[in-house]
Amino acid sequence: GKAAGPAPSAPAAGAATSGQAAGPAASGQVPAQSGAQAGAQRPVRDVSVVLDWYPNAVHSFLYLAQENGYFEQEGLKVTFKMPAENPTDGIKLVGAGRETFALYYQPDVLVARANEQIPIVSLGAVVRHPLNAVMARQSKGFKSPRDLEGKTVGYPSIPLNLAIVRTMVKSAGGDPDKVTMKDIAWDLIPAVATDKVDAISGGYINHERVLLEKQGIPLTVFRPTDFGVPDYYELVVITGEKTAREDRALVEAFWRAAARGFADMKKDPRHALDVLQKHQAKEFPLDREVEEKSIQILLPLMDPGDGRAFGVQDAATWRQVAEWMKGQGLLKGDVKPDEAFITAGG
Amino acid sequence: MTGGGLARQWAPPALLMAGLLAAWEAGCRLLRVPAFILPPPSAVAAALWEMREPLFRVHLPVTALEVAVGFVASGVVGVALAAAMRLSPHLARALYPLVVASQTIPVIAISPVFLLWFGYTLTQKVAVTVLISFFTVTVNTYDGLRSADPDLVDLLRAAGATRWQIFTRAEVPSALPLFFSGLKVAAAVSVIGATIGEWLGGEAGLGVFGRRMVSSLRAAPLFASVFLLSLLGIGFFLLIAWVERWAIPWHFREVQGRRSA
Amino acid sequence: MTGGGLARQWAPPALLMAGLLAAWEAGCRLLRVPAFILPPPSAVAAALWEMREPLFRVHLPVTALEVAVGFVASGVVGVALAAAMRLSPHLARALYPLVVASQTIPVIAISPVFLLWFGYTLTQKVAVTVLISFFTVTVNTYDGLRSADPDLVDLLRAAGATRWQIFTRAEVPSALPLFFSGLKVAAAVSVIGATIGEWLGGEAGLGVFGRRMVSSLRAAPLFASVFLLSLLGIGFFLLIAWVERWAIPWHFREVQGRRSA
Amino acid sequence: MLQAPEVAGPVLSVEGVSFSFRQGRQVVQVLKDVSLRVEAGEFVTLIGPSGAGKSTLFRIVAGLLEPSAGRIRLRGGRGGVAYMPQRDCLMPWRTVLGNAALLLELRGVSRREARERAMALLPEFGLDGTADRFPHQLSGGMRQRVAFLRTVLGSQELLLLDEPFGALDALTRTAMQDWLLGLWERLHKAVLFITHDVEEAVLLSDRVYVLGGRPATVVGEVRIDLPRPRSSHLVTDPGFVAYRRRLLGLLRGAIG
Amino acid sequence: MLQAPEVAGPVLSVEGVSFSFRQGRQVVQVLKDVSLRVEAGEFVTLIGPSGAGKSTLFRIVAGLLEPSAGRIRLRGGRGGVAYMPQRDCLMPWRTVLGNAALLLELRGVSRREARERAMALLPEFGLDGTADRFPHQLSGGMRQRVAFLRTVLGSQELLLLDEPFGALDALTRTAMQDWLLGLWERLHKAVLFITHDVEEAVLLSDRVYVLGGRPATVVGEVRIDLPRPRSSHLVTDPGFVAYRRRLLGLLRGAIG
Ligand SMILES: Nc1ncnc2c1ncn2[C@@H]1O[C@H](COP(=O)(O)OP(=O)(O)OP(=O)(O)O)[C@@H](O)[C@H]1O
Ligand SMILES: Nc1ncnc2c1ncn2[C@@H]1O[C@H](COP(=O)(O)OP(=O)(O)OP(=O)(O)O)[C@@H](O)[C@H]1O
Ligand SMILES: [Mg+2]
Ligand SMILES: [Mg+2]
Repeated sequence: GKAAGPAPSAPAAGAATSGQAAGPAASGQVPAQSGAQAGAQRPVRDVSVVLDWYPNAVHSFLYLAQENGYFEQEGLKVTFKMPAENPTDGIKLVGAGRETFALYYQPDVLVARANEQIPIVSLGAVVRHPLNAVMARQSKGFKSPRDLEGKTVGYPSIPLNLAIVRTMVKSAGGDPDKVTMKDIAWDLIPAVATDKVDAISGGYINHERVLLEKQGIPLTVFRPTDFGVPDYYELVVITGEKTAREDRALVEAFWRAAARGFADMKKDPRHALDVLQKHQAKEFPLDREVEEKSIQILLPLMDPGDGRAFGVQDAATWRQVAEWMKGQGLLKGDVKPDEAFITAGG
Repeated sequence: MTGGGLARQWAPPALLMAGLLAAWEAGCRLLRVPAFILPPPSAVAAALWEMREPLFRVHLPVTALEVAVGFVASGVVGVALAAAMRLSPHLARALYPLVVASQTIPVIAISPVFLLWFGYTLTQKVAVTVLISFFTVTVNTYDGLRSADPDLVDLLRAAGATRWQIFTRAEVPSALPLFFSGLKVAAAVSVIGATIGEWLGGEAGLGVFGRRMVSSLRAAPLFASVFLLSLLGIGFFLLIAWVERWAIPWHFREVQGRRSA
Repeated sequence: MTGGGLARQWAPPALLMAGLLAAWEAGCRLLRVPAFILPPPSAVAAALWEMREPLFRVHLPVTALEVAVGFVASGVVGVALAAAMRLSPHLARALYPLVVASQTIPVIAISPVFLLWFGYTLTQKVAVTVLISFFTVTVNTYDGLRSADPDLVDLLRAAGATRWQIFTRAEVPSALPLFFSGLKVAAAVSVIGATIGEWLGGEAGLGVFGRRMVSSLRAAPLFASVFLLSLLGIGFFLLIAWVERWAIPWHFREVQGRRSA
Repeated sequence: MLQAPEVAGPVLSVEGVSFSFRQGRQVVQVLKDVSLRVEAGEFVTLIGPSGAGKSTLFRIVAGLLEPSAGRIRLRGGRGGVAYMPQRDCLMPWRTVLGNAALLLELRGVSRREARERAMALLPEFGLDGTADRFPHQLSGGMRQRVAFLRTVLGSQELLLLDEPFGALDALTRTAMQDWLLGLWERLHKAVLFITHDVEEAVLLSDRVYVLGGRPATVVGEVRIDLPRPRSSHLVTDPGFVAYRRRLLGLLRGAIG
Repeated sequence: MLQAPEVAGPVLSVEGVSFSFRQGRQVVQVLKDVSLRVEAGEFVTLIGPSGAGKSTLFRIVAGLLEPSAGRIRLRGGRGGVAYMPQRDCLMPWRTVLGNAALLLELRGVSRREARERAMALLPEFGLDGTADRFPHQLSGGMRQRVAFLRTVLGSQELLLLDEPFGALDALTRTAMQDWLLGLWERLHKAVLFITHDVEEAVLLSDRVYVLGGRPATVVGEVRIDLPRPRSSHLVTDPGFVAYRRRLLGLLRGAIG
C-alpha cells in the first residue's frame, strides 16, 4: 500500500508566525514570496478547508492540528469554512480553485470526476468505512434488509442511497423493486420518529443513530458492508487537481499537520473534544454526550491500523467502489479510479 | 396596435435579453467559469431539451399544481387576515406581530412540524407556499383597506352605513390596487414556496428534480429546472397583472383619452 | 392617551398571545408531541435563558447587522429598479420578467455562484438578503409610481414640466404609500434573507446557530433562535411603520380632526 | 352628542355648538356658540364667507365631528342623513348609475331597484346616456349632478346640501334649482342648504342664516317672505332685490 | 399638433378643432370644428352648458389631448401654459405654500424664492395664516384660491382658467375678480377663462365665446364693449344687462 508518513516537520518551521501572513493570497496558488526572508523562514500561506458539515467530532483532528500549532509549523494559516446548506458547495469551490481543501464523500468524488469533469482529487481518507447505514425503529421488527420489501425507505435526495438500498436488499435475498424509496430531503430523524417512513438510508451511525437512541428510539441498523456494498471511505479530503499537481508541497505539508492532529486525537479523545468545543467557544455549545459517543464510534473507523499512516488510501478500494457504482449506473463514461486520488507524502 | 408599434415595443427588451444571454455565454467561456458552478446558457438549453420528457411531463405539472393551489390559498389567507385585522383593531394589534414573525421563521426550522402535521402531501407543499406568500398580500391589502378616501367614508358614515357597509363599499374597492400589487408579488413568490415545500420531501416536482441535480452535481439540468421555475413565476405574474388591468380599469385611466380616437 | 386607554388597547392582544402560548404548551404536553419536533414554550424560554450568552452576545449582533445592511441595500436596489423601470418603458419591459424570475430561483441552486463571487463574507449575506427582499419594494414602488393622479400629472405637463420634474414632484410622492407597504414587507423578509445567507456558509449568526441546532436535533435552542429572529423582524417592521407615519402624515389624515380638541 | 330620535319639535336643532381643529400643537377654534334650527318641511340656507365654517358645521350635524360644546338634536336620530359634501366624493370604481344608487343601497333597497330608481331620474338631471360612464369620464358639472342625485335618492327627513350647484352654468343651475324646489314642495322634506350665491339663497329659502366672524357664529338670520312657488323671474322683483341687498350687507359685516 | 413659437399674430389660435373620446368601442364626438383666438393682452371667456366640452377644449389647448382634426397655434410654444383645472388638483403632500409655489419651481425659480413670492401673495388671497396647512385642512373655497394662486404665479403669456371662482361666495369672488382684473391690466397677459356665470363673463371679458350643441361648436361670439376699468357696480348698467341677456339667450340656444 501507499503510505503517507506522519513526517515530522523541521523544528525551524515552528518559528514561522502568522504575523507574516502574506495577504489574502488566492488559496492553492503560489503565494507571493517575501524575498528577503524566503530562505530562512517558510512564508506563511493562507489555505482554506471547507468542512462537510458543521464542526463535530470527526473534525477534531483538524482543530487539534490548528490548536497545537502543527499547521503553523508547516507555514500554513488555515481557515475553516462552514459548510453550506448545499452540501456540494465544497467540492465545486475546490474544483473552481476558490478554496484549497474540502471534506467530501468518496463515491461523490467519483461522480464529480466521471460525470461532471470537476477537477478534484482525494488526498487522504478520513473515515475509512461507511457511516451511512439503513436504520429503522426496532419496533418494526426488521431482521434483514429483505424485510424492507413492501416498505418505504426515506433518503436524502442523494442517488447513492438508492444504489445502497438496492444492493443491500438484493444481497439479503429480497427484491429491490418491492421497496418504495421516498425522497425525504433533510428531515431524516423526524421522518423516522413520526413513522412517516419505515426506514431511512443516509443516516450516520455516529449521528442520526446516536441522536435517535438518545431520544429513546431504539434502532435496528443494517450496515451496507454487511450486505454486498463494497467498503468505501465515508469521508476524504479533496483538493483541486491543479493544486495536487503544481503545489504538491502544500498538500503534503497540510496532510503532515493533519496526521499529527489525528495522532493527538487518538491519544486523548476527550481532550480532542475539548479543543473542538473551545474552537467554537460559547457560540455553539456542543452536545457533549452525543459527541463523545460519536468519537468512540469514529476512532476505529478513522484509524488505518497496522501501523499504517493516517489517511492512506488503497487503490483497490477505489477500484471496487468505482466498479460497483458503475454497475449501479451511478457513473458514466471513463472512470479511471486510480487518478481520483493522490497520496500525500508518497 | 400596429405591427411596427409592436416591434418598437418589444424589440428593446428582446435585444436586452439576447444581450444578457450572450454576455452570460461569453462570460462563462472567456472567464473560464467552471460549468459545474455556472453552466453557459447553451448547456442549459441542451439539458432542457435532453430532459424535456421528465421536466415537462412529470415535474412541471406537479409544481404548477402546487403553485396554483398554494397561490390561491395564499390569496385567501392573506385577504382573510387583512380583512379581519381591518375590521377588528384588537385583532390587528394581536395578529400583526405574529404575522410579521411568521415571515422570519426559517422553514427548515419548523419543517419537522410540517412533516408531522401534513406528511409528504400536496397539503404540505401548499402550507409552505402559503407561509411564504400570504404575507405580502396581507400587508398590502391591510394598508389598502386603510387607504380609503376619508371623505368618502364620511359620506357613508353620515348616511348611517354600518361598519360592514363601509368596509365593502368603500374600503374593499380602495384596497384593490394595493391588493393587486401584493398579489403579483405573491404570484412570483409562490413558485419559490412550492419549491421549498418540495425540498422538504417529495417524489416529483421541479424542486425535487433540482435538489437531486444538486446532489449529483449536475449544474446544467439544475439550471434548466430553475429556468422552468422562472417561466412558471413569470406566467403567474403576468396572469395576475392581466387580471388586475381587467378588474380595476378605473385605476389605469391614465391611458384613456390621451389620444383622440 | 390615558392609562386606561392604553390598557384597553393592549390587553386583548396580550391576552391572545398568552392564550396561544398556553395552548401551545398544553398541546405539547397533552398530545405528547416529541420535544425535538416542537418544544413547549417553557423549554424554549429555558433554552433562551441558558444560551443567552452566545445568542445575545455573539449571534444576534451578527444577524442584526446583516439584516440592517441587507435591508437598506434591498431598499436602494428596489427603488432604483422601480425608478428606472418607470422612467424607461423599454427598460421596464426588459427588466420586469428578469426581476420576477429572480424571485423564483431557489437560492440553494445558485449558492456556489454566490460563494464564488463573494466568498463567505458579509457581502454574500447581504447579496442573498437583497435577492430575497428587493422584489416587493420594486413591485410596490413601481405600481406606486404609476398611481399618480393623472389630472395632477396633466397639470404639470401643461406647465411644461420635464419628465424628471413630473417624476420627482408627482410620481415619487404618490408612490410613497405603496413604497412603504413594500418596505415593511422587505423589513420582515430581510430577516429570512440574512438567515438563508448564513446557511450558505458562515461562522456566526442566528441562522448558523439554528442550522446547527437542527443538525443536532436540539429543538429548544433552535426555537429560541427563531424567536430572536422573529423579534428582529418585528423590530425592523415596527421601525419602518413608525417612519412611515412620520414621513407621509397626509396619508394618515383620517385620524385628524375626527374628534374635537 | 347626537341624541335619540324625538317625535315633536324641529327636524334639526343646533344648540350653542362650538368646535376647534387641532393643528399640531395649536388649537384653532372655528365655530363658537352656533345655534340654529330647521323645522319640518322647512328650507333653510346657510351663507357665509369662504372658510367661515359652513362645511364644518355640516359635518358636525352629519355626526362626523363632535362639537366641543353644545348639542345637536336630530329627529330620526343619528345616521341616515343624506349629506352632499362639497367635494363630490364619487366612487371612481362605480359608474354613474352605481354612484347615484349608493345611498339607496345602504338603506337596504335592493341593488337592482336602487339602480332602476336612479336610472329613471338620469334624464331629469341631464345625465341621460351617461349611466355606464365612470366619474373620470364626466365633466365637472356632471359629477356634481351625480352627487346631487345620489343625495336626493338617499335622503329621508333632512337633506344636507353643501354647495350642490357650484359648478353648474346658469341654465343647468336654474333647472336643478327648479327640480329641487319641486321635490321639496312635493315631499316636504326639510333642507339645510349651503351656497355662496346670495340670489340662490333668496330664491330657495324660507330662512337664511349668515355665518361670520372668527371663530364663526350666527351673525344674522333672515326670514324670506316671498310667495311660493317661486321662479327665477323673481330676480327683478323689488322684494327680492331688497333681500339680496340685506344678505350681502350681512355678509360684508361677517367678513369685516 | 402644437406648433413652434411664432412672434406675431394672436397668442392663441384654435383652428377647426374636433375631438372625440373613445368609450370602450364607442366613439363620442365632443368638439366639432371649433375655432377661436386670443390676441395678446386680451381677456377672452368661454361659456357653455355643463358638459359641452369647455374643459376638454382647455385640455387640448394645454397640449394634454390631441385634436382629431384642426390645429392649435400657441405663441411661446407648447409647455409653459399655466393651466388651472376645474378640480383643484392640489398635492396632498404639499402645504399651501408648497402648492402655490409649484409651477414657479418648475420654471427653475429656486425653491426658496418661489415660496417667498407665494408667501407675499397669501394675504391678498385671504390665505394668511394657512401657509403651513395641508390641503385637507382647507375649506373648499380656500383650496380653489390656492389653485388660483398657483396658476397666477406660474403663468407666462397665457392664463388658462377653468372656473376659478366656482366655489367662492359673492364677496370673496368679487375680491378675486378685482384682483384678477388688476393683474391682467398691470401685466397685460392674455387670459382664456371658463365660467358658468354669465355676469362674471360680461364683467371680465373683452370677448365671449359661447360653446354649444352636441358635438359642441362655437355658437356665438360676443364682443363686450364696456369701458374699463370695470367694477361690480356695472351690474345694474343697462349695457351690462343687455349683454347678459344676449349671452343667456345664446346659452339657451346652445342647450336647445
Ligand atoms: N382638518 C382641518 N384641520 C384644520 N383646520 C381645518 C380643517 N378643516 C377645515 N379647517 C379650517 O376650518 C375653517 C372652516 O372650514 P370650512 O370648510 O367649514 O369652511 P366653509 O365655510 O365651508 O368654506 P367654503 O365656502 O370655502 O367651503 C377653515 O378656516 C379651514 O381652514
Ligand atoms: N375621459 C373621458 N371619456 C369619455 N368622455 C369624456 C371624458 N372626459 C369628458 N368626457 C365627456 O366630454 C364632454 C365634455 O366634457 P367637459 O369636461 O369638456 O365639459 P365642460 O364643458 O367642461 O362641462 P362643465 O361645465 O360641467 O365642467 C362631457 O359630455 C363628458 O361626459
Ligand atoms: Mg365649504
Ligand atoms: Mg368643465
